[in-house]
Amino acid sequence: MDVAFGLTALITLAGAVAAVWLRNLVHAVLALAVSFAGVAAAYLQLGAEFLGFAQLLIYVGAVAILIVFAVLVTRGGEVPAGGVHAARWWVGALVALGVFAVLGWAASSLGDRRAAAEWTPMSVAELGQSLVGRWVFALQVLGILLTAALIGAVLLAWREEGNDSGTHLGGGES
Amino acid sequence: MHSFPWLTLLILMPLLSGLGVMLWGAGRSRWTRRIAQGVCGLSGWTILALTKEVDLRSGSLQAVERHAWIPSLGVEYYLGLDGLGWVLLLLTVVVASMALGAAGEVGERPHLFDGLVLCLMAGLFGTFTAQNFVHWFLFWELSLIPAFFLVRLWGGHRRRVVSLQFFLFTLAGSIAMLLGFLIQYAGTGQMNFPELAQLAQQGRLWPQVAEVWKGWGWTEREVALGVLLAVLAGFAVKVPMMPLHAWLPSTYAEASTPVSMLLTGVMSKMGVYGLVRIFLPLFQEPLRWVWPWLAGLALWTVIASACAALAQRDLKRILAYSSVNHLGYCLLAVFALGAAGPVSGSIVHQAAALNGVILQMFNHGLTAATLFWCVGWLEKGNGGFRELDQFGGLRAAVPIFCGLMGMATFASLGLPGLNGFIGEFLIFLGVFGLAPWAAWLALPGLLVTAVFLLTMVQRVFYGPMKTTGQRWMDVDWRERTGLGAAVIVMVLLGLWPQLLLQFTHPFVMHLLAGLRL
Amino acid sequence: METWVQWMWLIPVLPMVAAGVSGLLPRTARGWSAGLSIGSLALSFVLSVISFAAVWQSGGERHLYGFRWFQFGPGAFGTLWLSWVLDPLSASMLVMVSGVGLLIFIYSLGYMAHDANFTRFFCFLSLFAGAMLGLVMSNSLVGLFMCWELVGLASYLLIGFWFQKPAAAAAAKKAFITTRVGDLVFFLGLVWLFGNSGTQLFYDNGSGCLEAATLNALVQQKVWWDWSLSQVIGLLLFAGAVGKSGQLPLHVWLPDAMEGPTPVSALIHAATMVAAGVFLMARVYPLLVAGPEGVVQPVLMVMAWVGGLTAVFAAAVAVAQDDIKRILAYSTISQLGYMMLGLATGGVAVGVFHLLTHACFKALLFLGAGSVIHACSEEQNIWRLGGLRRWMPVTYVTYGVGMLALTGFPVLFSGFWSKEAILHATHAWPVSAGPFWLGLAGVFLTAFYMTRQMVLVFGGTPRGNVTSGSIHESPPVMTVPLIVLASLSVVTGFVGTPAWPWLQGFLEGQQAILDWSRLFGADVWGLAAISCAAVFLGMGVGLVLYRRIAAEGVIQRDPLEQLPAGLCPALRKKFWVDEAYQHSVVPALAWLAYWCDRMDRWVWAGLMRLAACVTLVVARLSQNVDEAVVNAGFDRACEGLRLQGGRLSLWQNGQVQRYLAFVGAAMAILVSLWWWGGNR
Amino acid sequence: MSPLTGYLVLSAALFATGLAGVLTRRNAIAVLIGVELMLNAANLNFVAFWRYGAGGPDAAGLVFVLFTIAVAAAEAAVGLALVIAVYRHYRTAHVDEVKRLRG
Repeated sequence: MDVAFGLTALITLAGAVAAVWLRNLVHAVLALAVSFAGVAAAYLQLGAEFLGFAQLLIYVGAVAILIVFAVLVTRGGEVPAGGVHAARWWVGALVALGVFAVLGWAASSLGDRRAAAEWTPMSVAELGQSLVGRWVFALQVLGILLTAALIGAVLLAWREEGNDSGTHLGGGES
Repeated sequence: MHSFPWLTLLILMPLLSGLGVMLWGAGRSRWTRRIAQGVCGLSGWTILALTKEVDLRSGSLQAVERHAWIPSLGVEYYLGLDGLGWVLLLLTVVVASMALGAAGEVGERPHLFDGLVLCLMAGLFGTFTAQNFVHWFLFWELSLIPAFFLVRLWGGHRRRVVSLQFFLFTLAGSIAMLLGFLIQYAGTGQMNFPELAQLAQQGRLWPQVAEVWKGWGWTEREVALGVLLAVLAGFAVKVPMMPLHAWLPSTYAEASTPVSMLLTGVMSKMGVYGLVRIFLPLFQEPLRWVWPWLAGLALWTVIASACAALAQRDLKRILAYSSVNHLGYCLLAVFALGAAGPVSGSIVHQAAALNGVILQMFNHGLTAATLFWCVGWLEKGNGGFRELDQFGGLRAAVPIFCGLMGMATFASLGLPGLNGFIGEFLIFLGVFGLAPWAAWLALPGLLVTAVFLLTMVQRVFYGPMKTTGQRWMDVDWRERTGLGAAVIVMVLLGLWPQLLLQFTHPFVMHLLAGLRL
Repeated sequence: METWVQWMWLIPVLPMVAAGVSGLLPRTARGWSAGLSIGSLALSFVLSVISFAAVWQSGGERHLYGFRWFQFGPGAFGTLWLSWVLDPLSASMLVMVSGVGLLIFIYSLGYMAHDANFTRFFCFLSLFAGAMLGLVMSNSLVGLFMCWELVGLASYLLIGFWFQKPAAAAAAKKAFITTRVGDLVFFLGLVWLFGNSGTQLFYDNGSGCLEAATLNALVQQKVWWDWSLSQVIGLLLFAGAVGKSGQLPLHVWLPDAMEGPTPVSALIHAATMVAAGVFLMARVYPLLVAGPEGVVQPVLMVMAWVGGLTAVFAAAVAVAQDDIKRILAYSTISQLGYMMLGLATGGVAVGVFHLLTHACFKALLFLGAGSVIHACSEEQNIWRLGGLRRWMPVTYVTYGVGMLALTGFPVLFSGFWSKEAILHATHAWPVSAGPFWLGLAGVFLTAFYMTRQMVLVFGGTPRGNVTSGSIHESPPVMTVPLIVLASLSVVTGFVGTPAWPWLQGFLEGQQAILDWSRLFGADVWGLAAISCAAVFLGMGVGLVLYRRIAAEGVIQRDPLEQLPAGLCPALRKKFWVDEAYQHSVVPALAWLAYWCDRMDRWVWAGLMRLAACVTLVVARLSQNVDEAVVNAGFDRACEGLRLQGGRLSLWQNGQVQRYLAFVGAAMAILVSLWWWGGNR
Repeated sequence: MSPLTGYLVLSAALFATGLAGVLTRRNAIAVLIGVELMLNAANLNFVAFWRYGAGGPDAAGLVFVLFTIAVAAAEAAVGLALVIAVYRHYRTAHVDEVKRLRG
């Protein structure tokens, strides 16, 4: 338990809480980006360098920006009249607290049965080999998934253009 | 055993047609009445045809239908017919058809009335043929329900209270009887009357029953007497025996005429039937211990009801008490059978008493129903009044009616040559042989009966005509046929009692052979 | 002979059928009804005469015929036989009943000619005749009892024939109920006899209840004190006879029965029905005398005393009556007492001889009285009549014959011989001399009241509002029966004189020998002289007292009122017997009825009401418990459940977040549970 | 507190925070933010277990995280597209006003 981990954890949690708590969505997204960065730092500490950089690139670089755009499109930056939180926000908070209690209790009671003994760091090459070797099938599926998601996202955002009163959304009619 | 199910047919016919008439008969009263009468006729034909089909003269159960029902509880579907049942079946049909004939004045919901009468008939048919307690009890109670509604829906203005009285009284008696039988069942595990009678004859019934209660410190005698009282209560209410008769006068008076006919004509016979069919064979032993007390109650019934009838002013109440009086003789005869030990009694006296009881049942049913019809007719003609003082001199206005009612009255009074005499003669012959003191003490009852019946005749028919504003019209063809047929049967049975005795006598001998008196 | 007995049932059945048919005829069919009744009775009469001849031919043999009526028990005892008997007793009674009946039927044609219910009258008369004929020829006690009751019914119907009159209605009811008192005791005797001996046939070729074997068995059984069973049963049967034959103390109905039409009084309440009791006693006589030889049985003593007292009592009452029919009614009671006396002391022959002669002259007297009443526009009070001999000669003469027969005027008249026989028997009675003196007193009183009546009705001049102009002799249809009866009243006496006791011999099954010497025996005339003296004394006193009054033509006070010490009111009021009943039995019954009714209305119905109240209270209580405790708890639970359900349902609001919250919470709980459970 | 426990607790806290965001925020985008946080918490777990748990040389934990990141990117794209579509349809991006799921 060193100072570095404490700092990382603090940044990460603070960003997360701020992202959840802040009223202005744009601010919240920025806080989220901070939190992502904290997580990336934790990866680096854990010895997964590639993952840490990937995290920074994808999350802080891509996802956060994407969200900012979405906020701007939906005019989510303005604070609404009814508040940002749901009427019974405390229920959600309570449940979250409960979940945290359970998970924390589980984690703390786990103990460390294996300390970081014969741990050898892994290079990016090894990672790539295992990706195209052992996990190649999963990688293919992921590719298809990404393609499908891309097409789906485009279709969703685009088909509504000429049809404002459409009821394509969900199966709520039944 | 596997012959044609006559008795089931006989029960189902009125039951189904009755339910059908109640369900679909609304607004078709002409048809429902015809259906009801048709079913009556068909049942009557069936009953008469049974005399050819089965050998009633053998005395044992005939046309038996027996199927397991709830074997673990000893409940069976057990039907059988003998002379006693046959006579009462016939009586049921006769009285029911008379009641339907007299029911012309049932104004509202006539289809319901017809249906209820049919259902009552089915219940009575079942009661008079079932040989298993549960099976029998089912019909015993089944007949109560239509009777309750018949009293409640048609009749005088107090009918609601009165019908409830009637229902609760009878129900209380039935419950007592049920308890008695359950106690018996607990000891024997047997519900069939013939088997129980056999046990009783072998003297094993009461020891078996008492075995169950030994732990409570009760002797056989106490248990037997307790059961006797419980079962007797069920029958005594129905007959009724004093002091369990309090429901009767007001019920008979408040019920409408056809319903009174059914009540006194058939339903009161259920009690006596039970006494002969169930009480005597099963309680032959305990009866010997208590018969003087029971005979005393019967005597009280005979005398007090006759005297009470003398004090009545309402014609229907007079007849109601007269009914109690007449059935009191039946009670007396049944209880007197307990007096017969091997020394004092002779089988002829017992046979006479029992034959007399059965004849008296039929005769009283016929006569009382006729008289109630007559009184209903008088009430209708007199604008709904039936006080004794409101009549007078009717013989001048309605001679045919007076002739018919007079015959019925004298039949009720026990005049020889009419049906009432034979039954009373046989009962007195039997009772005198078995318990002379009881016959002596019952004699004034006969006298007072004559007094109140003749007073009624005198007030209604004799003397100067009392004008109440009505114009009296003599009986129409329908009433003439109905009453006339009843009177003809009275004369016929008075002159030729063998008609019924040929069936009842073998039954009586069979019953007596099974009694260890 | 044997085949003839089989057909004897026609004798009672013919009139019965006639009654049934005319009962169904419409009211206008007068001719049909009368013709049918008279025709059938005439046929019965002919058949009766043939039977009589047949039994005479065979020398008094007894012939039986019976059939099985119904079976009510095992064996011979359990079979009820009905049977009829042709013997001298039944044959002579048959002839008498059908003969007298026929005459009265014919007489009624005239008497009832103007009545609206003419057809009914003949229906009832035929019913009566049939029942009475059945009664006398019955060989079974049950059959006899049945006919006995039917006779009572016919009497009831005929007394109440003029039903609009309340008095007639009351009299009819009184007659039926009073006789029923006796009948029921009779019924008990019948049941006892039948139950004990196993047979109710009188004669049954050695096993009947009047034959030696059964009688011996009955005599052997002692019941009360020293009385044998046969005596007790005899006493019970006698009670029936007391009711029917109007003996003390059940005689009260008979005078009232005069409310019926006069032919009815003649037929039923003089000649035939009331004699049924006497006949019954004659029929069961073997039972009454059964016992040790030479001992007078107690029943006979009772009979003798009751008969004797009745004879005197009724005669005394008759003395002070004013109604012509009422006098005759009391006279009937008195004569019935004589018959009983004769039966008890002298045997069947003596009693039945008087029965037969009395039937003739009492019918004659009643029909004569009816003729008078008919002629004098329904006037029955003898003080308002008078002098009728001038306008109604036939009635006068025939009535006179009847009166002389009744008083027992010597030699020529039947009543003399039959009454002499009774007095002789009484005199010879070993037990007590009392009945003899009672009989003699009766003779004197009879002579007196008949003279009084005769003188006041026919002698002197008319009194009251009966004017001479309207009085007329009755039509031949009425007078011819009178003449026939008058001649019979004379003739019947000669078949039973001491010189030629044919009837007695016939009844007892012996050959009668004509022996004039017996007529002049000292014992005969010694006694006859005394009774003749009594007769003459009575007539003389009557003549002396009433002759002058009758001649005066004005209604006067009865000289009897000068009798000492309130005797006259006592006589007039019939010794207050009716009043005694009115103040004892009737209120007692009414009281009993009242209390039985009260018991019912208040005690039993009250108990019922009490039970109802208790039930109601319990019901209300349990209702409250139900509503306040059980129901309320349940309701509240339901309400709470519903409320919570409503609240819960709010959670299902369609918001994904809410669902997610559930999932989260559930997961947390599950995991903790699992963890917790796994760690144990 | 061992290092593994520390990372696990951090992951749990991150997850709970994300969950709280998902459950309490009205805006769909904010909800999406919460979801992203929860995903990251899961990823953190994978890596922590890879480093301190039964990892081994096959680098399964890392590969899983890579996949998850990829899927999360796709999810974010599709989710945001949905949010935009919902916004167009309902003129709101508040999830508590979208109640079509209610029966």
